[in-house]
Amino acid sequence: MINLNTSEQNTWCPGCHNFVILSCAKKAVSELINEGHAKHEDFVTVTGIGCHAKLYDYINTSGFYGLHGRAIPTANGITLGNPKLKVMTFAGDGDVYAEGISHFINAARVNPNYALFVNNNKIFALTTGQVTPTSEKGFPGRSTPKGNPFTPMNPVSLALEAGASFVAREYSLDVKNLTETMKAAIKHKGFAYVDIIQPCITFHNFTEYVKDKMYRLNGPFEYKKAMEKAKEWDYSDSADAKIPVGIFYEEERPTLSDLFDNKNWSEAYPERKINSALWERFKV
Amino acid sequence: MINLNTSEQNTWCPGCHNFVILSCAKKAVSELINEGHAKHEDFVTVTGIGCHAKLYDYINTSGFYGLHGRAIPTANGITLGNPKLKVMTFAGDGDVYAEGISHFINAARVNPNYALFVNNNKIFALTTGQVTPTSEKGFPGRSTPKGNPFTPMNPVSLALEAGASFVAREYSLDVKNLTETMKAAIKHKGFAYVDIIQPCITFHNFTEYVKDKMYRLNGPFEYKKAMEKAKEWDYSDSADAKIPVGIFYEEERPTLSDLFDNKNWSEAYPERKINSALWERFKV
Amino acid sequence: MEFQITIAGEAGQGIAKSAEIVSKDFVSRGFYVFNYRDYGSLIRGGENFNVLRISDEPVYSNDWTNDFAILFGKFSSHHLNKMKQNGISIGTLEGVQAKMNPSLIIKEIGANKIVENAVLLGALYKAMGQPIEALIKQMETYGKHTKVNQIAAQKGYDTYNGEVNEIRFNVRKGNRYYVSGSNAISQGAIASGMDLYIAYPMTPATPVLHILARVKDDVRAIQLENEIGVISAGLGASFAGANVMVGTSGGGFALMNEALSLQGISEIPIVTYMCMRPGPATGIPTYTGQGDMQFVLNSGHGEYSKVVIAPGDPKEAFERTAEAFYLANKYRVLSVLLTDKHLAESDYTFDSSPTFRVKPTRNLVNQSKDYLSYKITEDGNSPRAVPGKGIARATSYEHDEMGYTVEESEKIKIMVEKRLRKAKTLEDAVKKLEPITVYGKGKRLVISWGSTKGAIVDAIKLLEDTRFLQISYLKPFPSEEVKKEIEESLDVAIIENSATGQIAALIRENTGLEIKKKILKYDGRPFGYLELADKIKEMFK
Amino acid sequence: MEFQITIAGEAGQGIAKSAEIVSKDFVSRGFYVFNYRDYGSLIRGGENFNVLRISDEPVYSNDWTNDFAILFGKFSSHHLNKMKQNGISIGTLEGVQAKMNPSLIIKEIGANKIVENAVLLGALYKAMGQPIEALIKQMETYGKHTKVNQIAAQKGYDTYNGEVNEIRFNVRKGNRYYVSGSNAISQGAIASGMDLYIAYPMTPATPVLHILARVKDDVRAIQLENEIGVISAGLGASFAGANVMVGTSGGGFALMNEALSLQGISEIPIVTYMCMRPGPATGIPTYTGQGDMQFVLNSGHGEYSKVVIAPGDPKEAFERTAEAFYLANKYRVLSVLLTDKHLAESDYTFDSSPTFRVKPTRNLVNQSKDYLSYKITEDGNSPRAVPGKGIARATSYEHDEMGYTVEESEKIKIMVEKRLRKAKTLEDAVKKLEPITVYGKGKRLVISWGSTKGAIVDAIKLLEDTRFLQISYLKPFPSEEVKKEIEESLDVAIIENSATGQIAALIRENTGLEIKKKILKYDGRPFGYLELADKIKEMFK
Ligand SMILES: Cc1ncc(C[n+]2csc(CCOP(=O)(O)OP(=O)(O)O)c2C)c(N)n1
Ligand SMILES: Cc1ncc(C[n+]2csc(CCOP(=O)(O)OP(=O)(O)O)c2C)c(N)n1
Ligand code: SF4
Ligand code: SF4
Ligand SMILES: [Mg+2]
Ligand SMILES: [Mg+2]
Repeated sequence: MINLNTSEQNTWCPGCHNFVILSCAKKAVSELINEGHAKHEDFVTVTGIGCHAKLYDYINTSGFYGLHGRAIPTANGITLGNPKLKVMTFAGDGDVYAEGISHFINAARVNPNYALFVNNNKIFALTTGQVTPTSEKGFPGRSTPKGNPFTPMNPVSLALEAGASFVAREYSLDVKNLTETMKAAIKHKGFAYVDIIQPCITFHNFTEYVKDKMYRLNGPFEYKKAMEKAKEWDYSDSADAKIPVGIFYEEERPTLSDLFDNKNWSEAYPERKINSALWERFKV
Repeated sequence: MINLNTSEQNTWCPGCHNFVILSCAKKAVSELINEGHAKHEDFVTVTGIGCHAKLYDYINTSGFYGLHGRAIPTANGITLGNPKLKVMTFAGDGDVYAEGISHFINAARVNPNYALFVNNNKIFALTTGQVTPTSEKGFPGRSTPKGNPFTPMNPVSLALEAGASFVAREYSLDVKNLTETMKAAIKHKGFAYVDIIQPCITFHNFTEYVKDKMYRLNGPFEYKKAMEKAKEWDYSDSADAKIPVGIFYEEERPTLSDLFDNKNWSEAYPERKINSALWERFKV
Repeated sequence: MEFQITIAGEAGQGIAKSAEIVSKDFVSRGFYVFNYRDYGSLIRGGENFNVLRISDEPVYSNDWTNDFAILFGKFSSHHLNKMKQNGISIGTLEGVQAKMNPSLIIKEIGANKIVENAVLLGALYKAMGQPIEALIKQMETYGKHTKVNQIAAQKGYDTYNGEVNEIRFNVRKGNRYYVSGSNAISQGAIASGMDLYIAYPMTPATPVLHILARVKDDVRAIQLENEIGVISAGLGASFAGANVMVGTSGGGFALMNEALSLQGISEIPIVTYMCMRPGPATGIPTYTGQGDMQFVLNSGHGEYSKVVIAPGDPKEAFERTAEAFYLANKYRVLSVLLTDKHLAESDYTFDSSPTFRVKPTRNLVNQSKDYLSYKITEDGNSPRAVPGKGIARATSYEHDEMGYTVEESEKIKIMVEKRLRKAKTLEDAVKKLEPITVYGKGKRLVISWGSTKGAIVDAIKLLEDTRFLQISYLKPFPSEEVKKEIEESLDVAIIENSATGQIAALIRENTGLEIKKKILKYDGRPFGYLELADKIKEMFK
Repeated sequence: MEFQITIAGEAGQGIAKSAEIVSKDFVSRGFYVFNYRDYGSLIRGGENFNVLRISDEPVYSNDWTNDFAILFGKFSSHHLNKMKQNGISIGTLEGVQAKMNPSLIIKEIGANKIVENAVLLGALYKAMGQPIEALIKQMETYGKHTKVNQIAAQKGYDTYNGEVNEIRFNVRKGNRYYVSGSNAISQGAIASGMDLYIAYPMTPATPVLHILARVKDDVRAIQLENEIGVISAGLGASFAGANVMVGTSGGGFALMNEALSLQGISEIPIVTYMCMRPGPATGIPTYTGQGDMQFVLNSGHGEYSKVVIAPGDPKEAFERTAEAFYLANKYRVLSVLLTDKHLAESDYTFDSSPTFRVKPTRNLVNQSKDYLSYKITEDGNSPRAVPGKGIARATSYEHDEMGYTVEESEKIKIMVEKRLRKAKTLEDAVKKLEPITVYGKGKRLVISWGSTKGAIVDAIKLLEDTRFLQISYLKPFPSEEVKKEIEESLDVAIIENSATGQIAALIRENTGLEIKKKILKYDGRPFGYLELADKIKEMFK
């Protein structure tokens, strides 16, 4: 079996749910390799910046530790540069729903072929606890000590609205389902988005809140039903919420690299020759 | 009556629908002044960059000719700096749905108090004709000569999904309704978004396409109905489309400057004094 | 022997196309044409004009007075006082020497308003004593509108009854290449092995996007959501193994700054085509200027090496594009091709082909188990490999050889010093690529860079004892070479299309030498060569 | 007389809080404390440590060997070889002089793991021969956790049976102010008339956001969607009349570049708090460095003037913040307060209050009908007015006096030249604000800027014949003043927390003088004062 561990010292808080997400990711990759879906060297782990992003250091695949908010466009590029790679993009709620929301909306529409996992702890964790777009109203983040003034965004219904071709939600501690959904997302041909509910045990521990409210969907559904399901929870802290988890929606359509008919360039043209004859195109 | 004309030479293409939008804007402002809703000096016209944005030069109000894609955050700031101003923000589809989409999604959620008019010609016009997120699939823009590979975004349903508190669509040549909706948007307390369908007669003239397909809504509706209506047209060029125009949705909730309890700072504190006594706070 | 034509009218009246037809006709007959294009930030309803300088010797610039002019539309009157003594202006405008009424003429032939320019072109050919057949032949490029344009041109030729000032001089035969900076960059990029061009439209970089989107070669031109999306995707694609160029102008480049810094630490090769216009901010979008130089040189936070190349004309642009790709790949750096609207949108005539100083390379090693993405090497340059064949890592954090995050003092130093050594290696590499060029002879020296080359080369031909030092590599800066040239001169001035003369500051930073004499132009217009010759003379008086 | 304590442990063990308690106790008793904070980019599970240098004379830096140390947690062993000859280390670690078992002790008192540090603090007080009552009193700031911490401290004090090295020296009485750069900037901004602080979290600028979000003063701290949203809103709010500061670090500042350029052409006042960390890109987020200097000086495309101020310590930060607001409003420019993690997150002790060179002003004129947003004036500075009282315009395009778009050559020149004159006016204004400061006496000169001041001031006290030139205004650059100081010196070196020594390049660009001697540190750590004294000595040998 492929060893997906690295020898880097792990600096997540002891007990952080990211440990679980990491081990699910390793499990998913390793099973996909075993199942012959892809080779070890074809996997690329792309991350943004935040606690979640440290995953880059802890998984032994090719990787790109990107900028805060830019995991998505970086991954877009990777699929344009070599459509054969299996890209797993890990990002935070700050990354994707604040800094990089433009790329999220765009990716949902143009359908690049990779899985996007958002480790959604409803907080900027690595910067020690400010509210993000998915933080619930009233939550006292460090930049909003009197309480978050804003209503949270629902990224799942937003993704559906924006055109994502695979939309799911999972919970960080549900190893079995998270692993399965990760595998499904990686296998999906197109933009596969999974919002992973991941309470931050240090700055925003809503484990108790979500724990009993989750129930599993028997999706994927057709679009309208998926949207209805997506609206069942509005990312608030309302006491009687029901939180559906699982796959909301799945559809197959051409990917970004299909649309531009991209190739694995360095393999197709190991060395392009200088073609000074092109100058002749200017001859009058 | 207030003279809202300027003596700047107009450089829109002869026959451009922006002329009509301009005259509706002037009419709206001038009627609002006459109706006592606001004073001339309280109006601020904010724009992005593009053909639409030249409006800044042609309307005699205070104004901020912003950066491409940044009309929204600039306007957010204006309402934070002085919540009493009446801000009209004009932007293009390139501006808002491409470059500045992050600000659009955010503004819909945080509800800054101004009207956003998007002169949507489904094209980057000033840069001579490339596709934008609302261009229909297959349209041969200059950067996509073989046809736009992407499906268009529906900005109206996206705005509703993102939480905009006032959502409308109008047509650039419908002077009466456009003027009325502009007035309603300016009067609305919160983020009032109007997508103005504005065929570009030079680079993307879909006047014929939209002309007979539009019908007027008897909105605003409650959210769900509004969303249904918004989905009636997907911004494609499908032959049997029906294009609803008018107000889809309207709701009142606290604005961005309400939430932070902002003031007209320069009036509240015409000159703050240097308060070196604050240093004493560090005394141990 | 030479003469100059201005063709001016309203945007949308086919001014640029008219200029192209006349230019190509003359070039095809062995002349050298320089074609300057002036247009506002508007689509129709304002003024456009082109200036064609035509000669039997190579010319690389224009000036501001004309032998001939076609003036139509309501905005062109200011050209009336830019006619030479015996110049002939033709058109619809009050005050032209040969007033014509093309709208009447096209009515006669039952044609559309849009061919009015063809009528005036026909008249121009009569006034220049040129064969109308030549013009009519060039008009074949009008596609389905060919016929009507040809008829209109013939009609204009026949109708014209103004003065004639016959152009008659023998031209040498030989190859002629007629090319704009945008075309040269586009084809040069393909020739240099580019796979992907990624951009978001921004004047004056946009033509490269349009050109590359249309070519039949196996490359892709992709427009993405915004400039941050563009540069991020560019780095992603390059990481995956593609040869990538991204393109933009000042505002877009500003937005790319964070990711350019990421280039620095991740050492992913990339070429950026940066085409300047006058700033700050939106500035004067369809005009020209060199005011972004220091901004580009210092772009991206933190300390890292990059390459900034400023070609002086389209032929150089073609050649230097190959160097940009070569250096980017070879040293895993950012190469910026720094040009401006004047270079990008003017057409130049050359009679020879470019030569290359480098061969293209992806510079990929075959990965083995012990491949290290950031291997510590003596020259600071680490071998490059890509995912798909083994493990390759790229990161925005400070890192060790494997690409894992580090925070320890010693480990940080090791990697910072690796990059410092690479900077030195890069400096040495650039020394071999003719980073400076000297034109002419003389004890007086003018120094410049980029698109001002054309006017300077043309101007110093008219001057005595004056040579021109062109700096093609702004980073790494060829300090010794520049210092030597300055110290060998009696009098020195810099020339720049900017308000502050940034090259002087750069020279002083790198050599300690202060150049007080500055010939600057900052109104969005390029230097005319005569205007410039006068200014240089004045400066060295 | 002085001594140094290191308190090291795991993130989440209350290291920073422990340091604060000890510091504040000593400061309250008349000592001077400098508190350096070292932590990784993690929340728990890695190492944190604080270094407290405590003296009866002012001290502004620390060094790397300790008289006392509390070492607990698994990562602290490397501090063991940083003990002075007779130093006393206390803790849980194998190899410390006084090994203790706080987990046993807290079990006895039935307390939580979280008060282990209090036990060790109690022990430290015993080892230092300090009154445990003083410590217990300081612990009142623990809020509801006060009692248990106090008990634990007392227990630690009583249990400790290691060596004692009594600290006993008389301190002068007088006011003592204990303040970090972040605190100084925050309160300084309020004191300077700020209305709004707008930011997106980014280490090490974030503490200012946290502080300002908590204050009771009538100001607002607002977190917006991203840095582009922040700076755009900042300009919008300032246009509407508010006094605005935005804050970020390198990556966020990079994203703001386009809008900074907009500031340049729109001439809307704004202050930017830019707090550096080592780059490129994400770099080493929780450490310190000065490598963004040239990037900041040259930020924003196009040519426009800005102010870049680099305070050297928190007191200067408080004072200079007032100047940043004053200059921004008075001359409608961008003022950058350029600091770094070391200044922002270290605590300094002062015994006097700041003084201000300027008075705050919004610089608003009453609008009349003929108000011109960009009035052409002799000094290039146009009166400022805001919407709501009349017509005010701001634009990203080149424009005329009214703020309408222009493309004509002559009109462009007029406005460019207005801005050039303003640059000159600004230069003159800055000359009056003590842009440089010289410390000490001697023929040898070290030159630096920003947070290195502390270590340098402390170091040159130990050196002969060496003075220190601090440059507080990096832009406009005080060329003459700096030149004079250099020319009056026998030997010169620059000191910078960077890999390339950017201040040397800046000095050469502005004075032509090359400074070859560079004392650099680029491992994310600040200079220790002894380390630095040695390096200076070595350099001047
Ligand atoms: C351009 C930029 N802005 C801000 C930051 C600072 N920053 C680092 S991590 C982070 C928040 C991360 O939050 P999230 O993405 O939710 O990840 P988490 O830490 O919660 O896993 C921020 C704002 C940055 N690195 N870059
Ligand atoms: C940062 C940046 N990128 C690109 C541009 C170039 N640009 C100017 S206008 C424009 C398109 C405008 O399209 P839209 O907003 O739809 O306005 P329209 O011209 O169609 O009214 C673009 C891309 C710019 N000015 N700034
Ligand atoms: S702060 Fe939260 S997200 Fe970050 S490592 Fe700790 S528990 Fe995990
Ligand atoms: S290009 Fe289109 S949008 Fe622009 S002015 Fe012309 S018609 Fe109007
Ligand atoms: Mg988070
Ligand atoms: Mg448009």
